[in-house]
Amino acid sequence: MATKTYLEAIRDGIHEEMQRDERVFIMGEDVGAKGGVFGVTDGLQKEFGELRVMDSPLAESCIVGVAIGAAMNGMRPIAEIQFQDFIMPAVDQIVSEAAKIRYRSNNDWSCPMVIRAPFGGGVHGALYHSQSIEAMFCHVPGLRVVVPSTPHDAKGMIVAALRDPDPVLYFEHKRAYRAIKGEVPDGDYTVPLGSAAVVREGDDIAVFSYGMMVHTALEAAEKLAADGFSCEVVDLRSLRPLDREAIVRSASKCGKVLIVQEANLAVSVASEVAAIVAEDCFDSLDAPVMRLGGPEIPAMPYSPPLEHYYLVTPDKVERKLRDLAAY
Amino acid sequence: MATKTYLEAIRDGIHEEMQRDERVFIMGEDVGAKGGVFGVTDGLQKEFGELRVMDSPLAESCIVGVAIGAAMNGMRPIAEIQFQDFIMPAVDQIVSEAAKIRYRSNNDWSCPMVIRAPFGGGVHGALYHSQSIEAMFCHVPGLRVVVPSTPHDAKGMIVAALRDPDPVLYFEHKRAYRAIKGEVPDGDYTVPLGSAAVVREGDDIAVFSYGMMVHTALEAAEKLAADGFSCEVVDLRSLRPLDREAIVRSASKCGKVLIVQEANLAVSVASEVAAIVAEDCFDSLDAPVMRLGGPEIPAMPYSPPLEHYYLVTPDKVERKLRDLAAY
Amino acid sequence: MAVTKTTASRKQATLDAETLRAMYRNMLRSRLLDERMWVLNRQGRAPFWISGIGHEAVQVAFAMNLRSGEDWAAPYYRDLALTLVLGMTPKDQLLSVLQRADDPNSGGRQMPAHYGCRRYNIITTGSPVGTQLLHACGIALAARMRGEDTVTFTSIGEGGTSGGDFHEALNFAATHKLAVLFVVENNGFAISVPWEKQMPTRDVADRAKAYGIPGVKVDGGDAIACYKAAREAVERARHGDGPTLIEAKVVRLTSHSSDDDQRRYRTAEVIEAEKAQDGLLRFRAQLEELGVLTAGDADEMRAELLLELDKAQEEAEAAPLPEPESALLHVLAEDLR
Amino acid sequence: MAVTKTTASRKQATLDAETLRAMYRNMLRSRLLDERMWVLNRQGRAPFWISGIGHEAVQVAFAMNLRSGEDWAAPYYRDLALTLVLGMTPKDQLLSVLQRADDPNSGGRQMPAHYGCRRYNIITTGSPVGTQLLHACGIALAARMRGEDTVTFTSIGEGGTSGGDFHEALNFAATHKLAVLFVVENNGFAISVPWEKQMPTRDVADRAKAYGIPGVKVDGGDAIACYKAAREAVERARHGDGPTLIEAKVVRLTSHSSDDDQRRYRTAEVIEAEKAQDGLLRFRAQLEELGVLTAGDADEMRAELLLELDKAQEEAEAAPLPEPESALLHVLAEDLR
Ligand SMILES: Cc1ncc(C[n+]2csc(CCOP(=O)(O)OP(=O)(O)O)c2C)c(N)n1
Ligand SMILES: Cc1ncc(C[n+]2csc(CCOP(=O)(O)OP(=O)(O)O)c2C)c(N)n1
Ligand SMILES: [Mg+2]
Ligand SMILES: [Mg+2]
Repeated sequence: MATKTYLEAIRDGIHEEMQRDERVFIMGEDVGAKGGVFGVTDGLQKEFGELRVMDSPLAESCIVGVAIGAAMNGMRPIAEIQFQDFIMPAVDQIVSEAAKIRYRSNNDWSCPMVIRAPFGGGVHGALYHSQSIEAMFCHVPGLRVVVPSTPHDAKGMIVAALRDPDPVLYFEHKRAYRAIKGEVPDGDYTVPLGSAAVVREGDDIAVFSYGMMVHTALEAAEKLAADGFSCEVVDLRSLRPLDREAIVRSASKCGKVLIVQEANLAVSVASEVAAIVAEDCFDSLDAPVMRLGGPEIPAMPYSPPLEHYYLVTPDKVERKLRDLAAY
Repeated sequence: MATKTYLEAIRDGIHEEMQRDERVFIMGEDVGAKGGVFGVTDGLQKEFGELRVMDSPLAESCIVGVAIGAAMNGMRPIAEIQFQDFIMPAVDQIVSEAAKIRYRSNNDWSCPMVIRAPFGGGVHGALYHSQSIEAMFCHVPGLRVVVPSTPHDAKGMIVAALRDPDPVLYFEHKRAYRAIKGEVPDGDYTVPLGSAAVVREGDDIAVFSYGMMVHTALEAAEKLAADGFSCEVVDLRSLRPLDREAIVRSASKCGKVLIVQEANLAVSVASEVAAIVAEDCFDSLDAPVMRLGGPEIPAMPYSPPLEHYYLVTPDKVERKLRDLAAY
Repeated sequence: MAVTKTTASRKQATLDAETLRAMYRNMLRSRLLDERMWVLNRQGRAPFWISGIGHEAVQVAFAMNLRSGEDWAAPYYRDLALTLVLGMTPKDQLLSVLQRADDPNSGGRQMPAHYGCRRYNIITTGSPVGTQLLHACGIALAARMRGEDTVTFTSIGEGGTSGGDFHEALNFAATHKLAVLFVVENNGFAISVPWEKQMPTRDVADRAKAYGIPGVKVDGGDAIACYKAAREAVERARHGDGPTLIEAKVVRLTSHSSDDDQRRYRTAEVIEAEKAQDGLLRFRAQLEELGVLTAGDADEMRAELLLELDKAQEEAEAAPLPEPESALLHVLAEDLR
Repeated sequence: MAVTKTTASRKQATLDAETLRAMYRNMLRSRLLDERMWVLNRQGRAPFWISGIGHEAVQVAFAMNLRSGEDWAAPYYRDLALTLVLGMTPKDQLLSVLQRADDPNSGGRQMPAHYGCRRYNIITTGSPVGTQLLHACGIALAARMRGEDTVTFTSIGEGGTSGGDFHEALNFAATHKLAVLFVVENNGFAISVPWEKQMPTRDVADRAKAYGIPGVKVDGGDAIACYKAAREAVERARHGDGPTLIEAKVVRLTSHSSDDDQRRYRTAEVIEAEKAQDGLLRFRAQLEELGVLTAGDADEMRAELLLELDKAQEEAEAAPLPEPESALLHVLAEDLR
């Protein structure tokens, strides 16, 4: 076991899987000599060559569409989208094609591929390099959507995604890349897709979150612990499908629920978690379900006062938790 | 007042607004001589000419992107997408551009336009002519999303949409086109965007729905009335923004809530309505929130047994209502 | 790089009688099946049909130049004839049009004419126009990575060439010299929209110039010219010389689909006049003239094919519909619900 | 239809000294501001900058041929020089780079170089590459509907020409003969990806052939050639003869942006060699040779522009940041929250 950054863990997972499985290749803008705009694919082209680490044209529909074709012809492509914000031109290929290939062919064809993209803000990325728009894909049957929050999960889940027989959207929080470090086992392991993880046990309030916000939630939970309130923090990890059992278990146990995400709330992952709780935990709830997320504005602005206003900070989480505790 | 179909009401609204306002024009596939694949624009090209009722190339990004540019240069375009299923290639223009134009320019620019598309199933449309994917857009700040369910609202809301200063997605249920008839006032009127309507008053269960499903819910409510249970049926009409006050009012009054939609449930409009109820109606709830929607499959299949299996029918709604009534 | 026009005469010599007869038979087989689909639709037994009538020659030409099960196809909805030559059967397609569980394309989940069959490397196709062109590039890229000499056929109508994926696919295939055959079946209409409202130049083959690849224009009603154009393009791709854009000028001898009525946007005279361009009739006349086919041969062929078709229809009609709950299957491999 | 090459010599005669000096001044003004942005970035006062250094000539050429406030522009992020000629000021752009509330482009909401200003008909631009080309078509269509003779400028890098919107826009503009000027600033790189991996032909101007419109290739380091190419294309558009695709071969004399380090993917020699192609240096030498500008004139101009710049920076730095809660404003007209 070594301590690694979130970014290194992703790279390690890709690297090892490319060594193990010749079918794995990467395609995306600047993934080659530059190693990606964040450095995730740094060094891979040197090792695996220009075909397996391919700089694509600036055309996201092309990146995903070509990956789909290659997947149908036996490969295991990684389609890298430079920023989640720029996945939009590929939505048709993702939602109309990748998500429906197994179903529409009645299981004759499948589409095993991974689409990676960095998301999230707090890095002076402004309106188009800060978004969290995973909710749009979490509605779509036929897709898996995952977001690791630790280096351990980042590696285990990228490997699991590459071995999964269906299309997986793997979103990486760009602030986590270098800020989050942790123990990463050497060698081969996977973290199952579709399962949440309790990252802190507690009895009073269940906090559901994903991505960078898990760390924010943990920070806030720590503060409440000092005052004798114990929060159970659940890292959703898989956003489609959600781990319904894990959600119901922690919500029922605690009786109070806070959902924290960076994205705006309307019709989002937080909505679905709240709905699951409202459906399945009626008898155990001691307080209204609460949600905390970004404001209902088109995206995170650039200027520091505006960007900071947007962000879900440990303070804001703490305030919500205290409201809930006091209920 | 005359009795008209839902389709005629939409056409009337467009027709009258085109007569009143020279800036309004329509662009889309087959909107001209053919009058659209369902006949919504029938006769309009003859009256307004080829520029104001323009057959576009088969390119949805083009249709929406051109409309955005025209809107910025003073026009009031209607971009018609032939089926909601085919809106995907235009998602970048809708989500990255139209939705963010006012915000990103700090109110210097705006994008007053309407994107119309038929949605929904039960017409042998199979996987790509039956979808209900409005949820993807309901997450996106900067957009309005509306779905009328009656001819009265269809006309009043298309006119309101055309006079709204921001981009409006106006989704039409294709089964309603000819199946739903109703009174439509002559001449000029609007139905405000952003407001829900109580279409049946009741005290026991609040049923929230939109589009064709409002009629399905009403049918089921009628059956329960025979047994002495009174359902309040709320037509959401505006899916972004949701009319939070109306939702809370009816849910609090009844204490029991069923949400009915044709779309699959995960991360959908139904999720958000459930979340609002879970947040704001904790003290008045007498039962778990219930949701009824399409199954979590990529889309509605073609073969009749499969299509029928997908559909949310009055029977299914009735069963859910009885479960809730018995709780 | 120039747009080349291939004429029938130049290549007649190179096709033997057997090939010519097989070609005719393939076209006729598709036509008869296609006509049967319309009958089923008009009888109310098939809610939808979208036809390949008038488009057969170029499809048959390409399919006969592919190695079935080894080469790949990413077709579009008018490619009935192509699927039959590659190995699918009239019964397969009747199962689809009748929405039966055993439909190999989709198990009755998709509309008919949404072709797909792994056995013959025909990828699954959906309704969104144009997406398949990029899949074809990915397929060819995978073949390149494994060092295979397979080629990938993909097709689209001229209307579809206005969409972004057309451009992204040609750009990518040309940049990487991939073994993709881009076939545009240009019938002059996208449903009701005539070509003049879709694109600035009459010839889709011109679009090849943007990518520095050969753009070939061929009369899609001239079966022999189609065959030769297909053979050349397939050879070029197989030998590593990259993609070709082939435009076949075809006629859509029906309405867009069973839901459309073309009399709303075309005059009766124009519709009538196009019938004279029917490639099947022209090919038959040509073969009779060449002495490759007698009127008797042709009638016999037709009778034999009708027999096959009747039997296929009988079997398809007897096949079961899907079970309702099977709608939940195959969302993901693990059948998550 | 052919790709035409315009050379400087042919059109020198047609430009008067005043125009030439104005052109030089416009280029220099943009260059000095651009260099200042880099300084602010390196000083840690501007988190991000993306430069137009090396691209100025073609931008200035087009802007000088537009009627500011009447014609339209849908630019991209390297078009600093264009915005200045159209009427925006160094202070405007400094307000943006310093994220101030009064930034006219976006009120500090967007990264710098996301230009937009209604007063000068410069539409708001976001980050997604390529979308603006379709907006330009819509703007031109609206002008056509109202019978106006305005033209619309739009620009993009060569990398952006691989995307679907490029194709859809050229196809639409050409089909309807819209008054749009499509300017591609080809610097040979999309961030780190060289043109050979983006596209199959060296010249983006070739793409015009797919649409039957003029494709013009011009040396983007030759200011006079750019001016002439711009004037011709603008005249063509204004007279109803439709769109032109103009490719300016430019050099990106900086890394892609302040977040990039081009030494990761380009050798020091190549980077050094490109400096010789700097259009600003070449233009100055040319003007001195033509006797239009003396070394003294040039230095005076520089001093005067630096003065303007210092004052602008001072004012911009004194301007307030936005109020935090103002982040909620202007989502919709009614400020729905
Ligand atoms: C992305 C998308 N938009 C719209 C449609 C609806 N549609 C189906 S076929 C068609 C016309 C296609 O015309 P063309 O490409 O010329 O092919 P043809 O039918 O003439 O062979 C349209 C608009 C679709 N299937 N996909
Ligand atoms: C749709 C989209 N994908 C990716 C990006 C990230 N990106 C920004 S600029 C750029 C390269 C652009 O290259 P080019 O078009 O040649 O313009 P240049 O910067 O060279 O002037 C990329 C990939 C983006 N902004 N938008
Ligand atoms: Mg066609
Ligand atoms: Mg470039």
